[in-house]
Amino acid sequence: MSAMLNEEKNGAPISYMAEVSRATPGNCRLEMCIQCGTCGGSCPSADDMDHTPRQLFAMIRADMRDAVLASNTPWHCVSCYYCTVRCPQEIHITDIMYTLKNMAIAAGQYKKTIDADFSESFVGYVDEYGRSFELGLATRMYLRHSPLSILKTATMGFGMLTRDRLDFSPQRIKNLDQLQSILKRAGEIEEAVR
Amino acid sequence: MSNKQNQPQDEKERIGVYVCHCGSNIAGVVDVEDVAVWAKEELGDQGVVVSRDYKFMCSSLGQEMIENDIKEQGLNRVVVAACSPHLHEATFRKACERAGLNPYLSELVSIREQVSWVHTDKEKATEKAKAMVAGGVERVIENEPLEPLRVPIHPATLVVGGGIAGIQAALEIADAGYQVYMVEREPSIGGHMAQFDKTFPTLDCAACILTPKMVSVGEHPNIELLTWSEVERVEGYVGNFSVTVRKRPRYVDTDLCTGCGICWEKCPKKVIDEDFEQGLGYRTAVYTPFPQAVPKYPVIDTESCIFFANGKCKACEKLCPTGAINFDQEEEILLLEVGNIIIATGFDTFDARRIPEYGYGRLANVFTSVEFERMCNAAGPTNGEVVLRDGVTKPEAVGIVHCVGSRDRNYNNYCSVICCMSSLKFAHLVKERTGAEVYNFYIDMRTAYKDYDEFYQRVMEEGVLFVRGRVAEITDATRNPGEEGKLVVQVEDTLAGRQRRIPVDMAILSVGLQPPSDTKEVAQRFGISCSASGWITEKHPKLDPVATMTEGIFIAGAIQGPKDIPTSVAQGAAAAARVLGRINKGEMYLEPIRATVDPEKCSGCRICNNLCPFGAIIFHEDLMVTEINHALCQGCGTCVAACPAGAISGTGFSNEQVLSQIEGLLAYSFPKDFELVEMVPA
Amino acid sequence: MTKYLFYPGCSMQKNARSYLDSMMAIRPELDITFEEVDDWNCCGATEYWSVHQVKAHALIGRNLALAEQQANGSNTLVAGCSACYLNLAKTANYLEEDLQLRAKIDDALAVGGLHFTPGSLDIRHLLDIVFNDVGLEKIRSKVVRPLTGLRVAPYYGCMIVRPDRENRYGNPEYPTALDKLLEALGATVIDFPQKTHCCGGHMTQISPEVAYELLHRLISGADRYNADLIVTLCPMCQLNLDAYQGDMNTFMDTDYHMPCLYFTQMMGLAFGHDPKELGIGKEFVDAGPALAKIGVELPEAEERPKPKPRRKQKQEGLPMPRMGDGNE
Amino acid sequence: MSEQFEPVIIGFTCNWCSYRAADMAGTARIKYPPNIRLVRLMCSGRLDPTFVLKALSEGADGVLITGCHPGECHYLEQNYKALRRYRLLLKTIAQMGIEPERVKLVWASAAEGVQLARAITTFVEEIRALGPLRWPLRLAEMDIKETAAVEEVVA
Repeated sequence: MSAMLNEEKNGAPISYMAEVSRATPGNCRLEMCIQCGTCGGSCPSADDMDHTPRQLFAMIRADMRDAVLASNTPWHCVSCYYCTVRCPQEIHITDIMYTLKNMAIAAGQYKKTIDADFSESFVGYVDEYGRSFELGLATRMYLRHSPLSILKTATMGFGMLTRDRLDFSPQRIKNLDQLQSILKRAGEIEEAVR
Repeated sequence: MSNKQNQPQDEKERIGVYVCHCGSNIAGVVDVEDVAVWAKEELGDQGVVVSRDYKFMCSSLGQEMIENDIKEQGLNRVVVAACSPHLHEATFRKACERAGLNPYLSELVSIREQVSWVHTDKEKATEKAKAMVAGGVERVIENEPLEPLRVPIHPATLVVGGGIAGIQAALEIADAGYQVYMVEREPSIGGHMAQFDKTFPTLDCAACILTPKMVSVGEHPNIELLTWSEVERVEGYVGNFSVTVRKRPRYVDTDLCTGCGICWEKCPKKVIDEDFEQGLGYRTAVYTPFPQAVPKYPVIDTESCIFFANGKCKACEKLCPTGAINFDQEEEILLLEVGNIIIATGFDTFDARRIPEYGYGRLANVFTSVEFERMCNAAGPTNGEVVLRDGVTKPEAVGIVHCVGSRDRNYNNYCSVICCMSSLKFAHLVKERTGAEVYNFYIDMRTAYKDYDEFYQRVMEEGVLFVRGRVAEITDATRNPGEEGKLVVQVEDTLAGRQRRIPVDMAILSVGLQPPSDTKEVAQRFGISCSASGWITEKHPKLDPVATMTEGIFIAGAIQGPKDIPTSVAQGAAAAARVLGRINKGEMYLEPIRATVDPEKCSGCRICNNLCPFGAIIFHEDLMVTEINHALCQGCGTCVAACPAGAISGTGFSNEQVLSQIEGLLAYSFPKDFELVEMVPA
Repeated sequence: MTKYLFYPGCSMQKNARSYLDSMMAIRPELDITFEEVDDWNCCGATEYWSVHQVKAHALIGRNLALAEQQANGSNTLVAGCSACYLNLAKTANYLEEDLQLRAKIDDALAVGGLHFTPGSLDIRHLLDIVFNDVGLEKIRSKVVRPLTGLRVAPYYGCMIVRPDRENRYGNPEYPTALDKLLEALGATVIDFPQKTHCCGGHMTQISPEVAYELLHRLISGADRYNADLIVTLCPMCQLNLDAYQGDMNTFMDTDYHMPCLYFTQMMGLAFGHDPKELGIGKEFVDAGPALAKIGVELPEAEERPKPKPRRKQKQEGLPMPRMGDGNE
Repeated sequence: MSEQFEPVIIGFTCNWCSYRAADMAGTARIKYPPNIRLVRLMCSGRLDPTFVLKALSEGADGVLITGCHPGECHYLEQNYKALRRYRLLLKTIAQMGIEPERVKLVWASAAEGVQLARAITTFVEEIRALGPLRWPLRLAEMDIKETAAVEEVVA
């Protein structure tokens, strides 16, 4: 954080690390990484990542912007926060993963993938109804990304329905306009920062 | 403009100002000639009669220049604008003294550390230098002739802590022929080193090199050894401290006891030894922590002794051939007079239970480094066998985890210095005794000392495997048959960039070092301070590592910060050398910076009375006035600042001196404000 | 009778309805009531962060603002879903420490005529309320049908204990609140090493094979300790462990039948409630055989292979370290 | 001469920590603006509030008080006393119509040359932003007002 401010003072261009650091709410302490690998060691889905979180931070320091945004690492983050609580440098790793996803989406990376699409669709429903809509979401996901397993999904969905654990239609909150106006403003503010 | 009452009668100031170039160190940024000329012109009214600049004021020529001026021009005040008083104040005071001027009538203004080295703008730097010279001149006018305080040094020394650092210090002083009191909290001296088996990097046996020293402490005519004892209170100041020591009852008459050992062989009560054996082994209720203990006399632990529990047993008493057991023994309070104190209270190890993901206490075969030291020790609970918690099985794979509780903002945010090397030592010992596969998990390998990196190389050659990565967790949650019944060390191999799960039979946690839990209180007791991380603060991190800011109190060993045996020994000897210097001199001089109460002015309001942490302030009920004991006063000046009647004056830093310095610093800073003031019609 | 503000969250409305029902069912014994936050909206789960972080905070900010308005007397906001709890707590926390963010969210909420004062709400998870406010003593006193003989794996998952900024669970690696609660109900609690491991979260939706691996670790772990069932406190965890256990078995070529119930359901059973009333029976993995051990009869409960004897840990040899408060 | 306002600041230092920190900043050649002039005391506990008022009345635009970190005082606990006095002092100067921001207390151990330099730099900027204090002038003006008032009464 402080490192970032100094650079701004000297009018030097903001480093990629500072950019990520700034885009993350709170003081994420990204610049404090000692490359110990506690995050990569703790991560339950590390095996499926192109890079361990630690490697990603090294790449961020090295200004490898495109490589970072192209990495699947943030998208395999399951938000278990193990890395965050174990990090000896108290770096907010999970939050940084969210920031990288934001950036990847904004940069048009990962548009086609199920990971980003799932998040965006989820957000879409929330923006539209104020509540999430599991059936809609699930169906959309499988129709778009794995039509072959549609049958299996159907049975699963059926199971959910028979157990009365799934709504046919989305729930709507009462004061939807209020929520949407708030989100609209927040969106503008977020854009302004970029 | 300045208050003259304190200056020597019947003479007006004749002040000499000397501006140093310090080569280009000052002259490179400050226009020293200009400063010198300006001082003569602008500060003439203040009494500046001589003002010179010179290449190196601290050189003998520079000093002679001052001496001559004092003699020939009759200077009665001197201001030198050069470096920090902490470097050359003494130098220039001596110069004045040689010329017959009271050394305290000089001032050293730091235009190097505070101007030329920290500023770049020549014009502004010169302006500031002038202001500082002005401040110095105004201040020196208020300076009083003073005599340094002279204190005698009591030749006896107190050493607190009987670990290797304390032992070394005590022996150096005692061998030089002076009395030493050594106070140790445990039943025996030896400290942590006595628990170890081998010592890195040479692998010689710890006991073999330590016990001879312990013995010589035990039988040294000049060392009075007070084990099972603690320092309760410290009063006085450098040269003559009086120290109260509480000696807990051993329930063993040391005059009669021969240390034959029958009592602890026959004692029916066995308990887990949480201290020396780290909970891995057992001891009896009457015990000596280890066979080579010094002194050889046992202690009775009232916690576990059957007699103290229900008044029965007394087996030891019945069986003792010399009748040395004495259940009526009571604690003693001893009062020691010493001139200097060396604190060598060492370290505690980090409690591995605080990192549950490493499973210590939950997973049987996770051990701490100190437990492992005991396990390797031939006299230890397993007679030197490296085995699993079941006491029989030899491990086939062992993981050694570095930096446990160190370099971690959640625990101790510093490097514990010794763990890399001791972990390498463990790796070697495991290989040597079991031939097991050994993994060292490290963040950074820190082997920076003579022959240390060579040892690292050697251990590599022995086939120990190294994984660069901080261990994330040690778990019994296995995922495949290969992991069945093993401990799995989960870590990112940061050099391979992959998460690895390595099955082992035994994990050793190299726990970091931390200050003993009561260090804050100890520091308070001795009037010294701890750093943020809890270790005791040395006087200067590089140039004075064994002294503290408090005269007469020295430190040695790990209490100053994590360190290994060689460095602890070096510090013990260094501290001893400092003390011996003092003792040989027999007396020392202290800055005469003390507070004094003017009984005429004192209103007896007692506001100052509770301000002094050194108890130097005494209130005379009868006269209703406060007095300050110069022997106890340390010269902080807090009472001076507090006195509403201005009855307390602080030599060296009197109100007049400080206020005048402020005037001087500001008087020539900004013409603008003077104009403004003048604009106002009187 | 203590009153709490309550944020149900989307899951408890439908797929985790039985969590909500069982919670409501045991209110009398716990002597507490809940007032639902009016017109609450989705907390954004883990998805909203991934797309827009500031908007995510605003989304949650609205819930906090609504709750604050409603907070008369009780300023404690309770969530049953771990994700909801974490999100609410996280935003409240950041709004307190990051002034720039606070300004942004104030601005956004103002458009909707709302305002949230950081620090005005105490955000807690249902387990926290049950364990710390109600307390084990009271709970023990209400047990009429002890869960004796039932081997349960206490499963916390991630988001209730991490990041635990208020340090409510003492230690994010090895919490014990749920363990102690289940013991109080009479169950045999296994020392479940994966108690705070991840259930896969949304991975069941977007890359199942990753999720199946994580689920397998949990279920096989519980099975290795011969647990009869896993007890959880989060709708997402329950859904993954329960609804996807079949797919996991297929994918991993295993054959586990590890039922997964909510701790509120276990409490309800111990308090003598009727399984139906607690929403038991909506599971994909039949809890019948497990519950039969405590004399709870469910329709069409089938036989289940006898649990293998648990392997003993050697106790002789070198003494184990004393744990002291190290584990608190 | 640059157009921007150059404040003059008096800094009080403790002989055992912050003064040594200043030495260290020098030895390490860490740069900070020349607007500050340091006065050495044995301890922040020695700081008589009148020193601060004196500085301001002699034309200083701000005063920086520095001492050992809490718990690290060379005289055990005197810096806590300095802290208490500082709090009182802020109230007093506020009553005198001076912005409390003009007097600031910071801790700096003997090892914290960098931190001290940074603190000085920040403080200089803060005072620059506040603008000149010109207390001597204000005092003078007060005098006139008072005399005027007195004259009126007399008349």
